[in-house]
Amino acid sequence: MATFIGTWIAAGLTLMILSFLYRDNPFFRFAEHLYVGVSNAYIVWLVWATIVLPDFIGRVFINLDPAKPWSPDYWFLVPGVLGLIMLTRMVPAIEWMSRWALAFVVGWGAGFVIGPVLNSYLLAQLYASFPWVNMQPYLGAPASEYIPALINAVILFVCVVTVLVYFFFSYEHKGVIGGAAKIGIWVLMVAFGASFGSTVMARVSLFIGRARFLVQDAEPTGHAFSALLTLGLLIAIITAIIARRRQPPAGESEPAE
Amino acid sequence: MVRSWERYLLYTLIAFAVFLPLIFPFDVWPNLPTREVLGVFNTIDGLQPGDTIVVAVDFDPSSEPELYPMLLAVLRHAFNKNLYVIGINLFGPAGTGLGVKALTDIGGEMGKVDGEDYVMLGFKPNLPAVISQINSDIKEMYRSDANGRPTADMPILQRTPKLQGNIKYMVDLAAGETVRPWVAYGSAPGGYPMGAGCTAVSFADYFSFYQSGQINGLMGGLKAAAEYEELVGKKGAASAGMNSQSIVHALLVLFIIIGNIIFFRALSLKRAEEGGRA
Amino acid sequence: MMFLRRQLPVVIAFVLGMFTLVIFYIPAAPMQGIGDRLKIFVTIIGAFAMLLGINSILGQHITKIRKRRPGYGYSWVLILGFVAMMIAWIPWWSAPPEGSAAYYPWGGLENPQGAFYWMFFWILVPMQATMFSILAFFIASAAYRSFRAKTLEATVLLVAAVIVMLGRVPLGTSMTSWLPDAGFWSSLRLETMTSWLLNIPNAAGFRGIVLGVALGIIATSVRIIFGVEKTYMGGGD
Amino acid sequence: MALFTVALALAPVVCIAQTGEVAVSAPGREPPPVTPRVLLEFEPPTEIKARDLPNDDGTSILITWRRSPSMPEDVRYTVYFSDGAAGPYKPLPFDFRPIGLDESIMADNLQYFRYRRAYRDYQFIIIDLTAFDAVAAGTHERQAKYDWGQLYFKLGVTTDSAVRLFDPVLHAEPVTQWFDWSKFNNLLMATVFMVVILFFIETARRRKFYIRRIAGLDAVDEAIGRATEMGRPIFYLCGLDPMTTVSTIAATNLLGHVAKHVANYESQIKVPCFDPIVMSVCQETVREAYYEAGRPDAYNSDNVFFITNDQFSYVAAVNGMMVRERPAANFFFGFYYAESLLLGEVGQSTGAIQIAGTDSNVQIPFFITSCDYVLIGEELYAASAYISREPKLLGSVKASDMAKAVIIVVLLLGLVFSVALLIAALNDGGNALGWLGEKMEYFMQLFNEHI
Repeated sequence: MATFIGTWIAAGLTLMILSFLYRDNPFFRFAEHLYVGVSNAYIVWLVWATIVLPDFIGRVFINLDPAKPWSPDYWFLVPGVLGLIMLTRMVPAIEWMSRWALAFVVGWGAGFVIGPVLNSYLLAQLYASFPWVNMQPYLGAPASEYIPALINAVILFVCVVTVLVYFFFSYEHKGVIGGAAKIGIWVLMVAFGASFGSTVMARVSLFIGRARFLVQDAEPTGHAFSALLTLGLLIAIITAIIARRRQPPAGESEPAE
Repeated sequence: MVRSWERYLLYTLIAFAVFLPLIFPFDVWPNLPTREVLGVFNTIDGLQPGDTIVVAVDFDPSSEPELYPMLLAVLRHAFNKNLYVIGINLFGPAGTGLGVKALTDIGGEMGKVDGEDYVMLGFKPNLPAVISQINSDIKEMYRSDANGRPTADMPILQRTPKLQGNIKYMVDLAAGETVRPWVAYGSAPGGYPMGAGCTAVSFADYFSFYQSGQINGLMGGLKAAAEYEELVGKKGAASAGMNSQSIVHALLVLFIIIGNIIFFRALSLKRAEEGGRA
Repeated sequence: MMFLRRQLPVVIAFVLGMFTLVIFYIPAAPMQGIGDRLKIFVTIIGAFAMLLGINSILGQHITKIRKRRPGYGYSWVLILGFVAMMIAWIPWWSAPPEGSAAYYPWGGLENPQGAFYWMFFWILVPMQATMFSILAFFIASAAYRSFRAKTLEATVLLVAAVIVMLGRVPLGTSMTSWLPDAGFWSSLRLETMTSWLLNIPNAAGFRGIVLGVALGIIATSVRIIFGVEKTYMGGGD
Repeated sequence: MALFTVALALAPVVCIAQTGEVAVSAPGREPPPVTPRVLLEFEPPTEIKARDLPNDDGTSILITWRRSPSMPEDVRYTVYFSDGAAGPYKPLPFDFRPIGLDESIMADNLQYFRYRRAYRDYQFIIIDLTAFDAVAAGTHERQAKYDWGQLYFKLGVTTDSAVRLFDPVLHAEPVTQWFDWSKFNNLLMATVFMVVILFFIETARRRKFYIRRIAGLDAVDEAIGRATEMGRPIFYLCGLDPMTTVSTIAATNLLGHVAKHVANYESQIKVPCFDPIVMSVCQETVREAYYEAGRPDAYNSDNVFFITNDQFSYVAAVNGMMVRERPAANFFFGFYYAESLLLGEVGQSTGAIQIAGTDSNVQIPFFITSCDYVLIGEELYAASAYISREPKLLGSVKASDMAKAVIIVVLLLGLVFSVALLIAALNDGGNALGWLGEKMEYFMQLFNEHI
């Protein structure tokens, strides 16, 4: 029974949100507000169950796993106090105290990122751009593999350097620097195009998943009804198009490029 | 300049392109298996009956369309080969339910018994700690499985008290950044080979792991799921989806081409006009 | 007073930042232990901050209802949704399942029979997935609208996107499957071109961005540690 | 068969092995009378040594040896241990995966070893001594803790059923290190860069640096002006990342200047936030901007508000507001995830001027297709410097440029060395250019994650 009701509620909410594709409407606004409310409550639970309870309360106040010996770790009162200080944001008179907690979090973050970022963003990436490093697996390979690999290694190198030149801010893009930056922007465009193309697949499969839910998984009444529902929706969309074609929208600015 | 009716036409066509192949399935275009997917398939195919593998259900419902068919295909393959399967979820609490559902469905279909042939371990936060712990003792970390049953005398966990040394393969179906920790804390110290499945978005990212051999197979997005289904010989949701996917992509390319033709015609008309004026 | 308001935060950020930076280079166990502990501290503080957000959104909508601003009915929906989910979190009508982790006294997602679980799977998840799936339409209209070969750069973007789009689906790859799968002509097969595009220019382009971004990240971190950057405290200097 | 091998080799059993050079690893089975020929004929590795594992917290030791020239199949290296120097030698009490004859090469693991070309012929095994303690704690029979000072090891080769151990007896005391030398290049770069940044920030206080014009930033003023004419609000989003990230800091930096312009033009700015901490920072930033513009009365704290910390409900809410309020301009600065396209497309369909700036690689394409101007990656950081002309930002941009110049020089040197090495390698494979070649390779290794 719970599943039956759930399926229909889910199908209804799905259609309500999809209706946004046509335009903003009361159904979408209902779903949107419900979504925000429910998700906030979910976040509260998530924070409680995965952070506050096991990491804070479970370390200082209560033994959560009675089978194991436990003693309170009072060091963890420090983040508790800082967390409360953070909440002084709600009281305008002592709002400035929250800066201590902020400074703690932000200072920690600043120190924490430097080492790993240098290692994995800078050093590792730099190292992997040297043609000699990229050619290691192909040393001694036959020419039919060696030559394409060599060309690829050189192209990779040139691409990295030109993109770096594009991100030079101290000089106007003129002359040699300008030329390199021009190549750099082309490389970036190829990268963005390729990335766009491969992401299309991910996004479309998400809609396929939703469509499958409407067409096939909406048990127990099964395919027939949901298919009807779907067709109804499509007809509604087409009608809407025709209706909009007939009467030019009044007072609404057409989306410009 | 795009008028709204063009936008709606595009939307409607996409909706049709997705819905119609799902309602009326067909099978025309072969989905050639790629080297990366074959890496996972061949490893599982080479295992002996009675071996144990781990399948990590590290995704939640938001990436279900891509990764759930992959999970089903891998499980079907494993149960077909009479392997024991340990499911685990370390991504988020919402993924456990999906793992339970998939294991129960496919396990039931193949006549496998929960607790004997497979088990689904629930979600635990703090991924690195959990991975290194179950590498040396599962039951210590998981007193109960995802269904709340005690693990103490579960036959599959008697046979496989820990991952290290006992399992022959591990597949991580990851929506997020779980492959890295599984490589670092699980497969590398535990000494078992590892494969990964991911969404099409992070597919390009994980190539670095595949090239370095830290994972021996990589499945990216719906296409890989469809390939795996085809390899297993039981087409399912992903293969059905690939038709829609193909048509939508082709439609999109067609629209781009048409858009460009219109654009250039308008441009040449404008030029001609300007030329006429001059 | 001025010290507490202005200087103390800077001092805290400097001490914390320097400490975490330095222990990256120290493998000894006591230092790593403190480092691990600090990581948990920060997540706990972040968890408290979540209350600020909840306070803001609820306050905003309660004001809306009180002042009867247009659309205040929807604010009721939001608040009722929040309250319902919070109530569902405490399933006093059903005991937690046998053997479930003992440290969750109430029913969240660990309790598959609970109302919270039901609301999560039948309300939150479908809406989340649908919002996500709308992307399919938007990505299509974005492609259609902006992929015009106006300039050389736009053409490059367009061509790369089209090749990868076709190279990743069976319909596309079957268009060039008549080409031989070895030798020179095989490099014109769509899947080969796709793989090359993703592996060489794509990787190089993003590598270039990442190198720059890494420098920017480090520069900002250094500014924070040395108290030059105070934006995070709100306001300018 | 191969699987059976693995199972045996990994069997977590402690058994008293036969003393002497040949021992059996299978429990409860008689030792085979004859050691397999492969093991007897195996040419022993040389230079077997044990020492403390460098750069660790003092819990592991390292065994290294020069590879044996013989490479029979199914034979792998393993390690046996003993509680005292005299023996008997037993298999390790915890799981240990024997390593293959061409695995675990020292030259491939630079986090432990300084790069030397000769290390291509050396192999190593790391033994984590805490694993002994874990075993002692886990089993009730042997409550005695292993004394790390009394642990002795021998390297051996193994097939599925038999083992042959080699002399000498290996022993090393683990030492806790207080500095990780493999991160020395990292530390050096961090320190130099830090000094350079602080230097340029100091210099920037005295004189302004030149920064090239960044396309898209001129459009910011234009967009604000347009909003004033149309009497519609401006939406400003700071991304989805917390306050600790650079992109969010850059976004709030820019917000200050945009808000000041907005206050001057008497337009309206709305900042829907994803993160509560970012929200409170934004509130203060906008308020201060209004004060500086001399219009504190116009500031309305309700215009900077939190929505939710859930990605898609945030987007649903922002999209709803965009469609209803039809902003004249949308600014998307900061770090975004999949929602970038939803924000950009819906904003585009309402006819707003849109300017985006993000360092989230994967999302840049979507902003490019849906926004009028996009600041790519680092341009976002530079943009705040360009607009504000603040010394701290100008100095950072200048320092980053310096670093990029150094990187390009390093890359070009690497290219020259690579070409030289590749040409030399065409003739004599592995040992290209001899001594000089090794120096060149070492130069490139300096920029590896570990040296």
